[in-house]
Parts: sequence; structure tokens; C-alpha cells
Amino acid sequence: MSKRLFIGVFDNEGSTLAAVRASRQHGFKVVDVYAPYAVHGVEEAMGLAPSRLPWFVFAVGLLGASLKVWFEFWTTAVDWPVNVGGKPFNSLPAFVPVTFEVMVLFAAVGAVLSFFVVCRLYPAKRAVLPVSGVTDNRFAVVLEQTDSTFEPAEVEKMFKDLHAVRVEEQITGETA
Amino acid sequence: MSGEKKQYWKTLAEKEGGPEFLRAPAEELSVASPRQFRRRDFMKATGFTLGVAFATGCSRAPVQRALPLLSEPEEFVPGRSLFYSTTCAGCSAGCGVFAKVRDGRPIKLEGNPEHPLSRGGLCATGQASLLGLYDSQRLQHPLKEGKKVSWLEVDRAIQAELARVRNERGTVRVLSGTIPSPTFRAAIQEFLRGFADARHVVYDPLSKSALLDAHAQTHAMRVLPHFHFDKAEVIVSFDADFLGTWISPVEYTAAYRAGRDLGSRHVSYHVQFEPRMSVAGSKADQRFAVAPGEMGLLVTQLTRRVARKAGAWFDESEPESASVTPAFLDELADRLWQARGRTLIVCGTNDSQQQVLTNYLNHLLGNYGTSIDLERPSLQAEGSDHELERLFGELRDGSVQALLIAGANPVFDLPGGEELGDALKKVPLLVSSAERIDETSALAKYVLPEPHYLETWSDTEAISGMVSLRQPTVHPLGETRTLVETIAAWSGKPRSSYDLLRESWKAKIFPRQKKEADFETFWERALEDGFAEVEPGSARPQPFNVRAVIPVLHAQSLAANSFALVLYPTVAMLDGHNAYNPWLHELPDPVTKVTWDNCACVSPATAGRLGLADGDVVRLVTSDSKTLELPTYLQPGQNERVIAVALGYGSRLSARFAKIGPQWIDALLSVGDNGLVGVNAAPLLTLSLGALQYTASEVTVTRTGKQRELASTQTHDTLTVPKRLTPRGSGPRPLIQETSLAAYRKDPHSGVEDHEEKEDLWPTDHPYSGPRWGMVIDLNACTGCSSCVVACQVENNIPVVGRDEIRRNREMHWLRIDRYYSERESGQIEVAYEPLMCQQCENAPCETVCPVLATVHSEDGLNQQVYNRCIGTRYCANNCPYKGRRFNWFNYAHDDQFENLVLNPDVAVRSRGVMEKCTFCVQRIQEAKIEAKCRGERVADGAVGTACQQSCPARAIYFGDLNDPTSQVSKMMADPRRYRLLEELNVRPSVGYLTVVRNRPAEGDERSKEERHG
Amino acid sequence: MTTKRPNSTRLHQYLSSRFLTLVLVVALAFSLLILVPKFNAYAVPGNQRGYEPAQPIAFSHRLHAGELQVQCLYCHSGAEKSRHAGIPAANVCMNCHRFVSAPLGAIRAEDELAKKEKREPQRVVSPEIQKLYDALALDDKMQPDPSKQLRPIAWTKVHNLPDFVYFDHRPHVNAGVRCQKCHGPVETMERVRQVEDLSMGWCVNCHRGVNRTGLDGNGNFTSAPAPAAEGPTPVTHRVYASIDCSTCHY
Amino acid sequence: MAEAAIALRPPLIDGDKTITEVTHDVCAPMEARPTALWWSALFVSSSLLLVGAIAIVYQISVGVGTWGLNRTVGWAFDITNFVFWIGIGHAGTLISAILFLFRQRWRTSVNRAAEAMTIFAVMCAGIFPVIHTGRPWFAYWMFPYPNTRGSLWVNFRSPLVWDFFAISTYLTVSAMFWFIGLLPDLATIRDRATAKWRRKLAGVLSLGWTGSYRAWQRYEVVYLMLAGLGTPLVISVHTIVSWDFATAVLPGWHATIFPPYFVASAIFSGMAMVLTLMIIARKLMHLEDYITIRHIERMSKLVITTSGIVGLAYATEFFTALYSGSSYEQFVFLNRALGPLFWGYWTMVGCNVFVPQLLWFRKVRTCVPAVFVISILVNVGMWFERFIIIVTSLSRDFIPANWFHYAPTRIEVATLVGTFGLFFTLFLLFCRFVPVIAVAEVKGVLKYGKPRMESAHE
Repeated sequence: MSKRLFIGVFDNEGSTLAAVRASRQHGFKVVDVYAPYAVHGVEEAMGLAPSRLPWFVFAVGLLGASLKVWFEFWTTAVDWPVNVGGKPFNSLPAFVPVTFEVMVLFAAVGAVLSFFVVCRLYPAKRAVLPVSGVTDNRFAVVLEQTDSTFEPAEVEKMFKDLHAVRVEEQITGETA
Repeated sequence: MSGEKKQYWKTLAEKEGGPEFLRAPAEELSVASPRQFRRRDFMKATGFTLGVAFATGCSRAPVQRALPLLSEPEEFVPGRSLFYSTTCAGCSAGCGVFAKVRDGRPIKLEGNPEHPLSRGGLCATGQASLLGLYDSQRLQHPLKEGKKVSWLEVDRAIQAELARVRNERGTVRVLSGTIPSPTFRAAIQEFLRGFADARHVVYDPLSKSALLDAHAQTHAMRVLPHFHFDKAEVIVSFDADFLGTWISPVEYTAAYRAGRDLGSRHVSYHVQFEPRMSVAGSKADQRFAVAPGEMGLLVTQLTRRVARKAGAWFDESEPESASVTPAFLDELADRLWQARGRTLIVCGTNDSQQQVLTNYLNHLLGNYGTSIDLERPSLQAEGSDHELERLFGELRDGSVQALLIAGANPVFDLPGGEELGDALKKVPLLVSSAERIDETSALAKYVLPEPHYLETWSDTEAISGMVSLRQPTVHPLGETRTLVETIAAWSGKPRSSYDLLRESWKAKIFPRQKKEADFETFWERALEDGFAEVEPGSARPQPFNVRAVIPVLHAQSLAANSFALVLYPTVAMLDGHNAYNPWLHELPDPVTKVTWDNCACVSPATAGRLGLADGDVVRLVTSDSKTLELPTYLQPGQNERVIAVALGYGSRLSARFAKIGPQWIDALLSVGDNGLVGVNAAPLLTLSLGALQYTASEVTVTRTGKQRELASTQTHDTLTVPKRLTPRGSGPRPLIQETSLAAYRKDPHSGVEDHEEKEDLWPTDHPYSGPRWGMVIDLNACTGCSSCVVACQVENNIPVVGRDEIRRNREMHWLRIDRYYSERESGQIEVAYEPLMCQQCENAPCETVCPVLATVHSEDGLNQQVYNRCIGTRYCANNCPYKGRRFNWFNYAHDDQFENLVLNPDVAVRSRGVMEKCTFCVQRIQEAKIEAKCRGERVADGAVGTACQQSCPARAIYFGDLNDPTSQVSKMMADPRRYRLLEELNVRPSVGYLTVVRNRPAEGDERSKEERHG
Repeated sequence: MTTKRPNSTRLHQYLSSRFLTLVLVVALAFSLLILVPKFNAYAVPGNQRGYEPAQPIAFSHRLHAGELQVQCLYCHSGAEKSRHAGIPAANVCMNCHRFVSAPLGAIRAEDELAKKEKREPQRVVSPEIQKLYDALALDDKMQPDPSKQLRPIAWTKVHNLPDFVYFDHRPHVNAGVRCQKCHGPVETMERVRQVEDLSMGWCVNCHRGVNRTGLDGNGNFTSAPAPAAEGPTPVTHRVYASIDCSTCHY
Repeated sequence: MAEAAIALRPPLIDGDKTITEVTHDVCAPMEARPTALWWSALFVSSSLLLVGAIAIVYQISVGVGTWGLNRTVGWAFDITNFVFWIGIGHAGTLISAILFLFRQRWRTSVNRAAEAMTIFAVMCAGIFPVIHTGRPWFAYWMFPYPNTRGSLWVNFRSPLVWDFFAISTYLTVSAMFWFIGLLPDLATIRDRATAKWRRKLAGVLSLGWTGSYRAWQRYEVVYLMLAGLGTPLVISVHTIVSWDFATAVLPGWHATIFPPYFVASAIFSGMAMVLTLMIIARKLMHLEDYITIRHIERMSKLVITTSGIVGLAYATEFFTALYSGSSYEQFVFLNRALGPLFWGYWTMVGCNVFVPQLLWFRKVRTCVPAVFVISILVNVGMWFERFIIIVTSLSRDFIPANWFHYAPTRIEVATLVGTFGLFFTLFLLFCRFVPVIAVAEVKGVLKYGKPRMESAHE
């Protein structure tokens, strides 16, 4: 099914924020907001749920660490115990540094990859911008027409009041 | 998704471009593709396929062939070593050796423990003599005027010329070094018999002539006495380096060590008077740096004191006082008299007057018959410088028709080599029998290639009555022939050296013994033992002739700023006939630690006065204006008026070493400006008063301003760190721990630093249940002779790296001998030697830091080094407190295929970039373990011997299983004298050292005082 | 025109890359064809498993060790007293082949023929064994022939180890390890083939196994009494296979 | 009061920019033709790189013997350079991670370059552990992988293995950190680029970033995460590097003070290097408005602080040696100050402790050339610090008979020069093709278009 989108284009973060707040008060569905940089307070304004990434990263890091400890113990004490400088086969203290490094590696890589996955970012992906310039100096608030109560003129007016640069309307065949 | 999908666009350009982009291909295809494809894309494709080709190509190892023998001898098993007992010919001392032969090639020489003289020891020269066999520049066939010819040809030609000489009743001379082989001597006599005027002239480049002459005067028999250092409680040596280079060092070292056994009641007291620091001097309890001009005076003074006590005749005129305090001489004379009959005086100078006085001393002290044996004299040196002088005369006036030079190199090692060379050119028939083309054989009309002693049958009578055999251990590698065979061939009855030897033994040796009735059994036994003891020669000494004694009353005084020159042999080079041997050039001199050079040794004080530093090239000018240019070396403990220069260097045999060692942009040659290793000092010798003079007075020293950095393996040489940098209150580092005999007798543990075993942080996971290898080194016994260093090099395929690499402190010897000086209050310089190899630490710091487990601990306590696993981070070497590890900085040359035959097949040849080190000769340990295992026993004590231990003449090294309480090494580990290096680090080395014990009765040695009174 | 330029270059790339992929695909297929059999022959480079070189004499282990039941140690006698098992010297072969010069069948056939033709059966020598006689420079009377010259037989080594590995047959043979354990069923091989990969891991794991479960894998920890024992009578003793580095590397 | 707040805190960026201007200011120089200055700089640095490459090829084909090392001194230039470069590499992560966590928003205009520097420095450092081995082609044995040797693993007790993991982790993480920060800017470039190749390239690399807020939200979280992980990482890396020495038995190496000491000196040298590069970059790319005097001042202050820590470490080393009562320890430090390498030691003290003291004066801090010179001197000093630590301890350890001196060969010098070549080549290329300033972040700290009340408390 096709969708009807209204895009308010702004040129500063102040009015963008205001626009988002306003649209939510009017009960419009804010599909997304596009900005050239991370504007503070938009997530609250949009009412996005806090990211669960930290927990995931924590888990991955833990996994990495425990795998490494096990591996080091297994290789030096179980699989082929060798007498190195009279040290015991299982010299745990000596295993700490590598374990730590591997933990960090797992956590970091995990974080980044999951970020890419969740945001569906991949090389040579074709960027679809609502309006040109949102990576430069434009801010865009995208609203979707959900039901018949949705009144385009009203939307237009609301944006204009918040000194939108312009307002566009787009029909898309994509199922968002 | 639905087909008509709305397109977003960013810029107008793209909007335009879009459809065109879609349209484009159809048009361009035809024109574009071929040209486009042809270029680098093609390369890409081929590159890929090439890669595949490699992947498939490199999967097979090269094909290896195996050629078994066609018919295998009984005892021969591929991969097993056989040991043949034979006799070393590195010098004329004639030590007994076992030749280790693997798959038909000798790969190692081991001392024969049964041999009554060498007692299992073998010196550096002896160890290295093996390489001579595989020397690719050895003569392989006879030469006539420098051209290769057949033996038949040579024999015919020479026989013809000899016949002519015989008919013309011309004079024939044979010139040779000392020939200890009775068979050979006989053969030469046989050869000379035919001629009207024929004589065999014998000379020693390191002449003992005066010593023999002296006995001719005093005992009416010109012999070299046989000295028994083990029977002497007081040893006084006047410039005789009997532990390093004098007559028979291995035998003397063994005896000397026996005489200094701390267990026995008497520990010999050794006093040395010498101008320079010799090996023997470095071991002396009392040592005085005496100018050579004063030596005679000293002997006289000592003699006069002893004579007084003996109430014997001595010239009454008072000699002037020498530099040594009368008090000390009195005390010494005292002790000599106390121990009379149990003392020994030796004199190393080639001055018959001094030798006669020495004989008189020995006579007064009743040493003849006890510590000196004239009944069974030594035949290790019998050269006569008188004879030599006569021959020179004859040569000069060209009266010699035929001269046969047997293995000697007079042009190189005698004074006036040049003139001699010219004189030799005048000899119509000059034949030289030599192993290599040296200075002399280069002049000879005919050169007869001598085989290496491991290729042929021969014998040696080092001590009258002590005959040892030499048997071939390998099929001759060239068309060589012993002179004995050659002479036989000339005489018209050609026989093999085997037959000739047996003949002469049947005729001469066999009758001199009673034990065996049957010759064959006698021969077999002798062949198995490597030697036979028979009746000595018949000559009997006459009673001492006092009239020969003439005291020396005055010291030769030196002009103000001139010096006395002392020419001395080094342990490695001796008279220089080994100059072809890279192992010996690379061997650090025991005292100076210099390699690949000889140098002008001066005392630090003198150097300070002349403003000389190590490496400054100086010009020495003698009174007869002969000159020599060499780099300076500051030698502590040397007399201030003496310049000492080593003989045996600058031989043309060493020309080959120019490019030895790795060659890269910054590499320097291993030879000097003369294209040779070192410079020949022999021209500065003088042949006067019927003796070769090894000292010259009135030598002036001038600096040339040139520099030549010496390749010395030890730059810092004191026990203490530089004064300026010594932290307050910290004494010398306890690396050498020593005590005096007195203190030792009171408390054997004296002088040893105590360290309580630290508590371990770790739980111990490593019980050493099986054997646990360990080593103990007796620093008191070690003389620093360095035979272990070469033994290790031979056994473990250690490469020769050349002068430049050593200069960069990159020598590869796994075993080094640290030489430490320390100064006594009296100003005397004390020396201590410390052999240092990998200490096989139980808590090895090197192991923990290796990232790839290339060095780890074995279950029998070895610190293993896995060459093929090592990636060469050098972290282990950095973390080794003993610096016992060696790194392969380059791919060290093993490209002389012929020389590679000497490589030990049981030890891997290490590649570039790999760390290596001593592992207690693990290949030998493995062999012993496997043998024991096959018999289902545990390795017996003594079944494994490391190369260094085996070859040590002083038996200073003990090795074995520390877990076996009965083993000798664990007994030694328990010795109260035992300490470990850097014990405070708690790395727990498996190598222990035994303290140095100095016998200093003068310094309040109660026990010895008792002896004196009692 | 001006707008076309860039496009056309892009087109070249596009085209050439397609062309290239085509070439590469072909190359890949081709190379896999070469590689695959090799790869399953030896998993890693240097692995010689399956190596089966031709030998100068077509000596059949199947015949000698298999049918005729000749003991391994009869020819490879070094195995129990030296590091190398050794390839027998020609004179060892001659112990039998002085008399046996050809397969029995061939000789019988000749005898039959001779009987028929009423003549002395002449000597039959198989071409392979003739090589042996040639090597020893023997004439057909089996006497050394001075005119010929001795030529040692250049066998091709099948089981090769790197120079830095010191394998020793003695402890293995004397502990009673069967030759087949490492060399495979040689007695069934016409021409000897390398059966095991002889990798370090293969050695080490066998040593580990022996220490865990004994020689034959069922807790037999005592080795056979050593055959090559001099001196004191051999005691059967617990088998222990060390995995120290210096067991093989020095 | 809002006014007052603003007045109190000077702006982070000069010239009251709009976000449009920011984009333009940063991107314009990239899109313009490179200047002659840039070309000549690139020529110099790349030819240095070539020299180094030749030296390394020669060294690897002939042997480590072409270096001045010997059986006493097994490490010298190689490991010195390694530690030196790793040290340099620390400032980047410090600025981007630690300062980020401390909400030091002035970092925004320097962090991009600093992170780039980190990556390049770590690359330079990474060369040495490999080429210093005798058989570099086997260096991969340091990594534990299943193999046909009965699976012979690695020695996890060896600091070199720790190094291996630390360095590789550090390189990966800081690269990712850098790239994540770069993502929005790549999008910006993509969308304003006119040259096709640049658009295509940026298009591929920007992973289709649109600036959608759903992405921005997670982006912020990930960035915070990486910062949080990077901070302990950066500390651990140099701690581990210091353990290469601290776990050894050598006097002068075997010291518990090493980890903090090394970390401090790393940050010290890193900061100095950042200063050097910043001053170069702001001249080269005309970014005076973004990298302001105030930035330079702030970093100068960090330099003094760390210099103080380093100075303290030097003093402490002497004290512990004295206090330990071990004559070996005491000797080592006497030997450093008075021994054959005294000049090196005093260069180090001079450059690291005395020279930076000048930065106490505001006049010096605000004088760009002065700061530039000082920052370079500090790096010289820091190189000598590593050299002295490594060489003096090795060349004169327990047994005097082992003592030997060390002198570098031309090959070694060339290799060091080469790494500098590599470093600056990479940095110059970076200046050309990547926004030197984190555009998105700078936009965030502008006062432009912010409701007053917010800009007041930032």
C-alpha cells in the first residue's frame, strides 16, 4: 500500500525540536526526524525508547572474556602442559592481560556490528534522503498521514508557524 | 514490492544522468571491450593463475636419494659412531685421542682417558686439528715447479736427481721440526745413509734448544727431561708457560691439577717470574712481572740462597739486587729447602746459562729422580739451534746440493726468512713435504703432499718408552703419501705405511718389552689402547757437572726510553702451522681475549706514559732496525719495560680468511692491510749464541697515528664496576668467589656467599622424577686454556663468524671463559677464569618471555632451545642475566662443501634469525638415554659427558644426574666450596661453581708455617 | 559530447570488469580442477602422505615381507641398533639372491623346456635381479667381474623428515612398536607408499596415547624385552614416550 | 543571565559560524586543488617513506645483523621506535574517549585529527615487532591457531603475546571509533560532492547514512560505548607495553612503577604530537577559527601536567633504586646519569621535564611557534626516554664481562626515518581526503540556532 508523507524542512535545531513537540501534541505520527548532527532532546520529543545496545555489548564482552580465559587455561594446562620457566601450568595471573584485551575487542566489535545491523547500514547502501541537505544544513520532520482526521493544510500551517523553510508532500509505494 | 516505485533524487545532475546511465552500454560495448580488456586486467587474470600455479607447485618436497653400501663391513652400522684410538699430531706433545667416526668420516676428537700423559685431556689446538682433514686448500697431489704431476713422475725425477747428488758426493740435508715418530726418524736415517755428506737437522720454531744443551753440559746427555708437576709441592717457574704452550701443556696441566688437589695433604705452591702474563702465570699463587734482562739474575740469587742452605759450592761474588724483594726470595728459598726433593724449578727462556743454573737448583734440591725424570726423558722437543746455525751457513754459501724439508716452514717461522728464502732458491734440489703450500713449500721445486694424521698409519714416542700409535680413521681424501712411504719408494722397495710401521715396531719397539711374547697380541693391544709402554732408551745421565755453572751477576740494563721485546707463542697459534684453521683464529686468547690478530701488549702504566690506547697502531723498531707495526693492547700484569708480541701470525695460510663471515654493506675484512691475519713477528727473532733469542732489548716504540680496533671478546675485565659508577657501600660483584688455602683449611665454606633458598610464590607443578642434569665447574682447577671452547664448537656445529662480527660482540661460542683481573695490595695482578655457558636455570627467565614456546624446560631439567620454532625476538637473550644465548644475526657460511664434512650429524645447523645456546650437549644425553632405555636401565653416572667436560685437561668440569645422590656431580654440588652465579635472582641455575683457593703461605697460612717448623 | 566522456569511461570499467570476472571464473574452475586432488592428498603443504616414488629396482615388499614372510629387521637391521633403520646393503640381498635369480615359475618353465629339448637348462635371471648383479659387478658365474665397475643402487627415500627432526628407530623398535604402526601395511605394498603424514602432531599424539593407554591402546605399559641388549639382562619396564621438545629437536 | 553565562564561557569556535559555513569551511579545502605546500610536503614525506622501505627490504633479506645490535644489546632502535610510536598513538584515543567522557566539548575540533594520528602511529609502531624478529615470515606463530604440530599453542605468559593482542585490539578499536565518528561527515561529503569518484567513494563508505534520528540515537549510544571501552583500553595497552620490560629481570626494567610511568609518558608524547600536527593542519587547511588559540592553550596545559607526572616518575625511579639497597639497581641509574649514555639521559630530562615548564607562562602558551617548538622537543625527549630505558639496562647488566656498547647502523636510522615518512604521508593524505574537523560534532557545539536557555548550560 502506498503512503502519504508530509515533510517539514527547517534550518535550525531550535525550530526542529519545537516542530517535533508540536506535531506530537497535535497527535500526528512522527515517522522520523532527519538532522545533520545529533540534536539533543529529540529522542524525548519523539518519544523513542532508550536503546538496549549497552546490555548486548555487556553480554558480548563477558562472552569474549570467558572464552579467552577458558582457551588460555585449556591450551596451557590441559591440551599441552609445558614447563615454562618453572611456572605452574595454569598461571592464571599471566592470563589476565590478554583476557582483558579480548573482552574489549569483542565488546567493541559487537557494539559496532550490532549498530550497523540494527540501523541496516552496509557498504554502498543507497542513501534515501527525504529532502536534500539533511546531511548539511537542513533539518526534516517527516509526518505520515495515518487516518482521515489527518488534515494536510493544518500540518502545513503548523510547520509554517515554526518557520519551516518549506513543506513537501510525497507519496511512496514503499512499506516503511 | 510494487513495480512502479517512486524515485527520489538528490541533485538535478543525477536526475539527468540517471536514464542516460542506463542507456549507455549498448553503444559502447563494441569499441570499448577489447582494448579495455587487453591491458592490466589481463595481468590480473594471469597473476591469479600464477598464484594457483605456485599453490600447486610448492606442495612436494625435493626427492631424496639413499645409497646403501654394496657390501657392509661387520661393525659398520649407518648412523652409529665408532671410536678409534689414535694419537694427536696438533703439536709434538703426542696426546692420546679417540677419533669419533660417523658413517666413515671423523667428526670429533676426544681425549683418551687411559693415556698416561694426557689423561683424557685435549688442548684447543688438538681439538681443532680435526678441521685440517677437511681443509679444501690442502694439497691433493704432488707438485713439480708448481704444476700438478703424478707420484710416479715425481719419484722418477727426484730419484734421478738424488742419484746425481750421490754420485757427485754432494751434501744432502733434511730439515724438519722435532719428529717424535721413531719409525719416521729411522726412515730418514735410512734415507740419508746412502749419501757421503748427509745430516738431519732438527729445529723447533719454539726452541727448547738451550734446555737440552744445558743438560748436555750438566748431565752429559742432550735430552729434554720429563717433568712431573704432580710430584712437586713447590713449583718455581722462570718464564715457562707450562700450562699454556710450553712443551706438553695438556700433560702438565693434568699433573699440575693433581698436585693442587685440595683433598690431599699438600697443595702445591706455585711461584712464577715472567715478563708478560702467561696462562701459567695467571694461575700462580705468587707472580712477579720481571724484565727478561733480569731473569738470569733472579735465578742466580735464588740459587745462591739455596746453595747456602745446601752448603754447596757457589760463586761467592755478590750479584746486584733484583726487583723482587730479598725477603720474598729468602722465604721462597726457605720453603724450597723445606720441601727439597718435592719441588720443581722450570725455566722457559732459551738461554743455556740460565738453564744450567736452573738444573743446578734442581740438583741442589734433589729434584732429579723425583720430580724430574732423566731416565725416561721427553722426546717432545729435540731441536738444536747450533745445527740450525750451521745449516744456515751452508745454505748461505750454497754448498747444499739437496735439501728435503719435512713438514717445516723455516721461511715463515725463523728469523731472516727473506735471506733464507733466497738461500733456498740456490739449492739445486729443494724438496718439501707439506700438507699445504706455505712460505717454504712455495719455493720448493718438488712439493710432496703429506696426508693428514687421521688418514694414515704412524707412531709417536713422546716420552722415551711411551710409544703411541696412530691409525687411519678415514679413506685418504687426496693423492697424499707419507714421507715414510715416499722414502721407501725412493729406496726402491715401496710399501704401505701400515707395513712400514709394523716392520719397525716388530724390529724396534716389540723387543723393548717383556709383557707380550707374541708380536700380534702386542700389536693388537697397542692398537686398541692407542699406546704401549716399553723400556726407555739406553742413554744414562752422568752425575751433575758443577763446573758448567756460571752465575749471572748483572741484569741487562735498558736504555732510558727503550723497551724489551718479548716474542711468545699463543695457545691457539703456537708456531703458526695452524694458521689455516679458522676455529683457532676465532678462539679468544685465554689471557688477552683477542681474536683474529696479534698485537703489541703493553702494561697499562706504560701505555699511559706513551699515551697509547687499545687499538692504536704502533711501530716497533729493534736495535738492528727491524720494524713491526701492530695495534696496541693494554695488558695488566705485564712488566712496564716489556712489549710482548705473539708469534705464529701473518702466515700466508691465513690469506684465505679475508672474506670469512657474513658480507654486507658495513662488513669489514677479517684480515689486515697485509691481506693476512696479524703480522709475522718471527723476523724479529735472532739466532745468536747458538740459540734462538725470543727477547730483544733496546726496542723503541712510536705511534703511527693509525687505528685498528681489536676484535676482543671481553672489553670490561675487572670484578668491579667503574669507580665513578659504583654505588656507595657496594663491593665487587660476587661473580668470582675465592678464599685462601688457610681459610679453606679452617672452614671449607669460607669465601662463599650464602643465599637462603627463597620461598616460591608458585605451587610447583614440576617434580623432576627422572634424571636431572647438572654441572659443577671447579674454578680452582680451571686454567682458562680454552680447549673446552673449541671442543664445544666442534661438537655443536658452531659457525665461525669472522673478525668483524666479533668486533661487534657477536661471537657464537656457546661456552665462553670470562677472565677477571683484580689487583692485590702488593700491586700484583690476580687472574680468575670463569667458564660460562647457559646455566640451565630451573626458573629460567628466558622461557617465560618467549612468545612461541621455542625455549622451554624439559622433564630432566634442561633448558631446551627449539631452533626450528624460534622466530628470533631476542627477548630471551635480553632477559638472560648470564647472557648465555647466541643469536644467528646472519646466515653464517656453511658453503664450503668439503669443510661441511666435519659437521656433527647429530646437531642441527641453525639458520639465520634463530637463537641458539648450550644445552649440555643434549644430543649426547639423548643418545645415552636411548641406549639405556633399550637396555631397560637408567642412565649410569658417567655415561654422558659433555664435549667441554670431556676435553678439559684439568678435569675442572663435572657433569651428571643431580637426582642420583651417588653421582660425582651431586657430590660436587654438595661441596662446601660450591656457589651459584647471581643466586639472589633465584633463577636456580643447574650449574655450580667451586671457589678459587689461593695458596698464600706468606700471608699467614698457619698450616704451612707448621709445615715449615715441623 | 562533453557529458558523454565520463559515462563512456565508466562503461569501460563496467565492461572490462565483467570480462575480467568471466576470465577469473574460468581460471578458478580450472585451478580447482588442479588443486582439489592435491588438497585431499595432503591437507597442508609439506605433508607427503601418499608419496609413492618409483624405485631403481622394482623391489616388491608384498612379495618379500608379505608372501615370503621375511622379517623387517632381517633387511632393516639398523632399526634396533641405530637411529636409521637403514636400507640393506647389496650383500644382504645376495644372501638369498646368490641362489634365487628369478621367480620359481620362470625357472621351472625353463627346466621343462630344457627337458623337452634335451639340453642343459640355462640360467634364468629376472631383469630386476639382474640390476642387483650389475650393481655388484658380477658376471653370470656370480663371480666379481673386473671389467664391470661397482655401482651403488640409488634408492629413493620414501619417508623423509625435515633436517631439524631427530627421529630414532631404536627406542621404538625396542619398546615393541610394530613397524606397521608408522609405515603402514608395507607387507601388502608392491611399491612402498607413505601412509601416515609424519607431521609433528601425528608423532606427539601417538606419544600421548602411549602414555595414556599403553602401547597397543589397551593398557599394556610394559615394553618387549629389548632384543639388542648388551651387558645386564634386560628388564621389562614401563613404556614412557616423552613429549619433550629435545626428544626430537636439537 | 543567559547573556552572562555566554559571556563567561568563550565560544568553542570563533567567528560565530552557521552550520552551512561549517560544512563549507571544512569541505571546501578538500574539494579545492591541493596547494603547492601540500604537494611539496607529500613529496618529502613519501621519499622518506621510500628510504625506510628500502632499508627494511634490505634488512629482511640480509638479516637482523644489519642493525647495530649484539649479543648483549638485543633490542635498541627497533623496540625504542615501537614504544615511541605506540606512545604517540595514545593521545588520539585519550582526546576522543577520555575527554568525551569528561564532556570536554572543546575536543570536537581536534579529535578527528587526533584519532587519525592514533591510527597512523599504531601502524608505524606495528611494523617494528614484526621486522625486529629474526624470521619475520614466521611472525604469525605468535598467534594461537590450531596446527599440525599436535597443536602447539603460544606462551600466554610472554608479554610479547600480550603485546600482540593489545596492539591488534587497539588498532581495531581505534579504527572503528574513528570510522564511526566519520560516518555522518562521509554522508555530508557524499551529498555535496561534485566530483563523481568522490561521490561514489563517499557513497560506498558512508553506508547509506541519512541522518535519520533513529540512527542518530543509537549512534550516540555506540559512540559512548566505544569511548567507555577505549578509555581502559588505551591505559591497558601501554601498561602491557611497559610489562615487556617490567616483567624482565634486568635492573632498570624490573620496576613496578612502569605501567603508570609509561601511560603518563605516552599521553605526554601523544599530546605533544597532537599539538605539532594541529599547528601544521590549521596552517595547511586554514582552520584557525576551529583550532583556536584556546585549543592550543588547553592542550599545552595537559602537556605541563603530564610532564610533571613524568618528571615525578624519573625521580621516583632513582629513589626506589636507592631505597631498594640492591647495588645492581643503584648502579643502573648512576650509569644512566653518568655512564656512557649520559648525554641521552640529560637530553631526555631536559626535553621532558625542564622545557615544558615554559608553558606555565600564558605568553608562551599563546605563542604558536613557541608551542610548536616545545611540542617537537618533547617528542625528541620522549624518544630518548625509551632509548635510555632499553639500551642502558641491556648494555650494562649483572655481569661486567658481558658489558658492551651499542651504536645504530644507517639501516636502523633509515628505518626510523621511514616510519616518520609513513606517518606524515598518511597524515597528509588524510588532510586531503577526509574532513580534518568532525563536522557533525562541531555543528553540535555551535551556538547557532540554539534556544538561549540551552546554550547557556553546555
